[in-house]
Amino acid sequence: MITQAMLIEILENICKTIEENMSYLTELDIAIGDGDHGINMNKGFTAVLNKLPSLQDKDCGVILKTTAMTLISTVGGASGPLYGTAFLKASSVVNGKMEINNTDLLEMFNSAIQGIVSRGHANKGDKTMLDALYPAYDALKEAIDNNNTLKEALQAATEAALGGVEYTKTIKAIRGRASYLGERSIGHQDPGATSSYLMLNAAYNTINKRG
Amino acid sequence: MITQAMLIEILENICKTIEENMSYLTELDIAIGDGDHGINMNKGFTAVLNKLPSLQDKDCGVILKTTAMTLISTVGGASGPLYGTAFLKASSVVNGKMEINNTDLLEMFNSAIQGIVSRGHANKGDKTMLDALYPAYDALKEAIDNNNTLKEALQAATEAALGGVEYTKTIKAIRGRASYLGERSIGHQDPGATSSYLMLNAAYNTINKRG
Amino acid sequence: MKKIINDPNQVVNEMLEGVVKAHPEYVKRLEGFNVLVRANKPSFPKVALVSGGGSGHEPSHGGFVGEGMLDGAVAGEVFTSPTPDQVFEAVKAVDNGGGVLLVVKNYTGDILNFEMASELAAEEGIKVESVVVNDDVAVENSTWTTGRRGVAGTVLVHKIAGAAAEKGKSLEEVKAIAEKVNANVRSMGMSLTPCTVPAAGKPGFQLADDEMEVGLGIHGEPGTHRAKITSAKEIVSHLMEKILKDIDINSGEEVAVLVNGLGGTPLMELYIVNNEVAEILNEKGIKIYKTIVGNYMTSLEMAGFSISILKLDEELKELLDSKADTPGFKL
Amino acid sequence: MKKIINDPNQVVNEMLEGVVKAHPEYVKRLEGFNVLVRANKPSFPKVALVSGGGSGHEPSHGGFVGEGMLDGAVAGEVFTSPTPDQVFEAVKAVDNGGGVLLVVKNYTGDILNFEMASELAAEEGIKVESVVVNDDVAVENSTWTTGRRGVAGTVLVHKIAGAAAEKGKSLEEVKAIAEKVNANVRSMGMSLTPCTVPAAGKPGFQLADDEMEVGLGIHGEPGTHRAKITSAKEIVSHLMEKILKDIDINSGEEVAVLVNGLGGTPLMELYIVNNEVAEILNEKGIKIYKTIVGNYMTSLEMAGFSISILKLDEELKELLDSKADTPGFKL
Ligand SMILES: Nc1ncnc2c1ncn2[C@@H]1O[C@H](COP(=O)(O)OP(=O)(O)O)[C@@H](O)[C@H]1O
Ligand SMILES: Nc1ncnc2c1ncn2[C@@H]1O[C@H](COP(=O)(O)OP(=O)(O)O)[C@@H](O)[C@H]1O
Ligand SMILES: [Mg+2]
Ligand SMILES: [Mg+2]
Ligand SMILES: [Mg+2]
Ligand SMILES: [Mg+2]
Repeated sequence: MITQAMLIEILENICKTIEENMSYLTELDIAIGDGDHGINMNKGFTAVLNKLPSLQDKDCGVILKTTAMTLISTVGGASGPLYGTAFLKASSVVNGKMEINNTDLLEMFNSAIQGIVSRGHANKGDKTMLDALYPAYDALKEAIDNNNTLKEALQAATEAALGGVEYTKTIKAIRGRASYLGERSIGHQDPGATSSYLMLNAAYNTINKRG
Repeated sequence: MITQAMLIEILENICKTIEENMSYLTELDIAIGDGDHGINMNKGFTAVLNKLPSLQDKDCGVILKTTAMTLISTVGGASGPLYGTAFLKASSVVNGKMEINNTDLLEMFNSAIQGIVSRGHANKGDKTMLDALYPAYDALKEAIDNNNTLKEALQAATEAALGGVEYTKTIKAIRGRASYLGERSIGHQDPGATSSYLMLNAAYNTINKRG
Repeated sequence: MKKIINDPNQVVNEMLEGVVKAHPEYVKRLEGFNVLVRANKPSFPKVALVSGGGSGHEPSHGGFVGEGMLDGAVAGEVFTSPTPDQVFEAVKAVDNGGGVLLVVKNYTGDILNFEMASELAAEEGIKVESVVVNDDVAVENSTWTTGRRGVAGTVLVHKIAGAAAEKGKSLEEVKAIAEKVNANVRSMGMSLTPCTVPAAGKPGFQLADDEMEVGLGIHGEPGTHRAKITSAKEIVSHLMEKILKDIDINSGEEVAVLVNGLGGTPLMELYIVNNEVAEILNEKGIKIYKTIVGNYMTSLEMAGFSISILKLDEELKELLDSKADTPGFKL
Repeated sequence: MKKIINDPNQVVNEMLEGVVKAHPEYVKRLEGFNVLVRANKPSFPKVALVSGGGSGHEPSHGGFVGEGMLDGAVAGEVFTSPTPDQVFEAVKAVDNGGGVLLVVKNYTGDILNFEMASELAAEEGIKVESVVVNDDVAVENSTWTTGRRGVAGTVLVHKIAGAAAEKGKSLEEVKAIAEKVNANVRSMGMSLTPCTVPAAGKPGFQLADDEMEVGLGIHGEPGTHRAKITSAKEIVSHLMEKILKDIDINSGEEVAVLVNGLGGTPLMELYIVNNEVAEILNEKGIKIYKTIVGNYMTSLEMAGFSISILKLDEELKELLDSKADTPGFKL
């Protein structure tokens, strides 16, 4: 169970993680993109961080929708609308709810992925954020189906996302800016997959710390 | 006595010397000018070299006037009109003559310098070609007044010119492009003074080789 | 990083201020947004053209706001697509009852952000259409990938669609003309040096002293391949070969040529390039109707250029010739 | 040296060919000479304007040949004044009975070569006058030295004297107007990188990663001093201080501003510079009548810029506003 207070804590942690990894994400994007992913994401999550205090007593739907709209209007680039849409779709699953149960979580994650796909039309193996998110979803689903704890489920999802990040190094980009590099994109890690993993890891760390 | 055949030989040697020193002169001009002196001069003297065969049986005046007009229409920059005027003034001293005696030589040299001054309005110590040519003229005059041979006189002129080149390193440029550098021009050798010395040296070498 | 700037995070803001201060007779800024619109909104209900994208391509796109070209331009951060709310604001400001045409370069980020803006505008009842420019032949066109990029050909779309809008054509007509330009223009570029996004502080790639990137886009990203620098003649002949392989132009047909500098290339070199382009076209009997040489779709300080060839018909010629009066493009 | 060229010794020739192929409606080349003249010689006996100098300053000067600006432009080798015979040829070609005004930048080489050309023209009975532009405040003006250099202010002389000639004014009048522009314009520049003359193959000076040259000319030569790179605000304020110290402009008076790129500077940075220039003028109550931002008097691929401030009166304003239609400057 994730209460709205925990949700806010998770988002706070995501914001911090993105800030800490701004240069790292930018480096990755310099290699196969245009070198702005860390900068874009940090701009967005800095704006989210500034909004969080005003969301202290709001429900999970409002918190996630505000996050979504903030990302949409600050990040820019490809990742802005994609992550924005993901959070927007996730928010509609928990409209009016003050807590998120494991079934909600799974449905939120699924909706988020569907949102990204319907905006960006990418497939598995196209070397995008989806290559971290799909395996993460599968792991999350398996863990929850097997009645694991939230913490265990998030840990499994995070590990699977990291596996997905590693996998992006081995494949050729088909979508996004890196696709222009063709074969030359192989060997490089996808920035968006990396930021997806970092966000999941931040969520897991928050839950893990709470014990 | 310089016959018109010797004059042509001297000019040939000057052309070769300028070609050999093209990069050197350009380097000097990169330091305090715009890096084209060697290139400009070589363009001019390559054109002169191409004209020399057609001047084999012409008098000294025609030879020098043709040289002058060729330089004027090929060198460009500051040095083109200045050296062009110098050769033009020198040519008028030996109009119709098939040989140049020592008195002619002195007058030619003097006219050349006057031509440069009346075009460029530079003074002694302004860090220009004149700082090689004035001392060269003085040395030439002294040697000829003292009844030295042509070879000795040219040797003295060349050595004095070299002294003038060294002197340009110690002074601030007042005329020409190097003047924009103000104090920063000190320590650098003037490209035009250097090319003047090189031409004199080529003349001396030609006479010297003839014995 | 050597740049004449104040704060890397303020470059877009201060640039827009500088543009408005330089050309108040042409453009004004929508307060609080990175959007430039015409200083004087046309009084008749013409179709309004809005373009935009990441900054760093100046004079694209703000420099093309004015009579006969754009009505509004949206400036994202450097090389980063602008957000939907910014585009939406531009659309609302320029709509004059005739509808709005969005000219979008084919990059995932631009597509997605402009698409979301269209959705917002449609919700408010504004008629919005989009045209996606994808003129770069360096990238293979395949339905399995993102497709070709939009590069300097976009400027010709602005010019010609802008002229059509100024002539009072309908949204559908202007859109069709923009699509016709896109269908008939092909571009390809190369560069000698990378460029540096101010906020990133270091260049997008490294090149040895004797190397060039061929087939690169306009965002400081690497190209399709790297090669030893050769002569202008060989470079141009390679680019022209790729361009002319991708579009059928017969002897006797007419084209417009755009030799576009990427920001750090001296005009001297662009004209040397144009000399080679013209010779190739002359040899093939292709007629050059108009040539444009200069910095129109740049990548900050990158040294390099792109060639765009636009196949013309009578309609395109007339629109290409009609008046354009903007800070960055006058005719 | 990274350049898109064929043969370093052919750059001027091929560039001129490229210009003529790009703009045959504006310019043609005098066969056998590095001279561009208007494609259509004006049919009335107006004063003809000829300018020129070393190449590498494109679009100066060939790009300004056309209605309302120059009648002819003479291109020397890169950064090398053209020879007198070339200038003389231009003078003969453009003379239309109204006499010819030579616009010369104050460099020894330019002065001497144009002077010899005037002598040749005078011998043939052509009325020739010269105006020497010396707008660069970086160099102290002293009768003991070569005096101030001519830099980007020259473009404003072309524009305004060109307009006067187009209006049918006499040689004396056009000359007087050109001198008035020169008397009222001051410029100063800086650079972040050197540039390389193709035939020399290496740059004119070296700069560390955090250094800039201040007060440099337009021939790749070093400036008056070297300093650590500071912010756009500080750099502009230094240049503006030098400029405004050299010319009295009172609050309420009007000026034209030219923010000129040296060839390798992104337009983004030029606009950031303009933002600072405008703020300084606004603070002093000096009114900005017109602003021009772009690459007009360049130094090959040098990254840097110059600021020119021209004090205006009614006559200059009217001439500045009148039509100019050339490849490199349109109004
Ligand atoms: N069509 C797409 N679907 C899903 N993710 C995508 C798509 N296109 C790009 N991405 C993701 O976006 C990331 C790049 O984001 P960012 O650098 O912020 O945007 P931009 O490429 O516009 O500069 C890529 O690493 C990739 O993971
Ligand atoms: N007014 C002058 N009088 C005499 N010599 C001069 C004058 N101005 C320049 N020079 C000489 O010309 C040389 C530079 O020639 P060059 O590089 O060919 O021309 P530019 O300076 O036009 O590039 C200088 O080194 C100097 O010796
Ligand atoms: Mg990116
Ligand atoms: Mg020189
Ligand atoms: Mg981007
Ligand atoms: Mg020179």
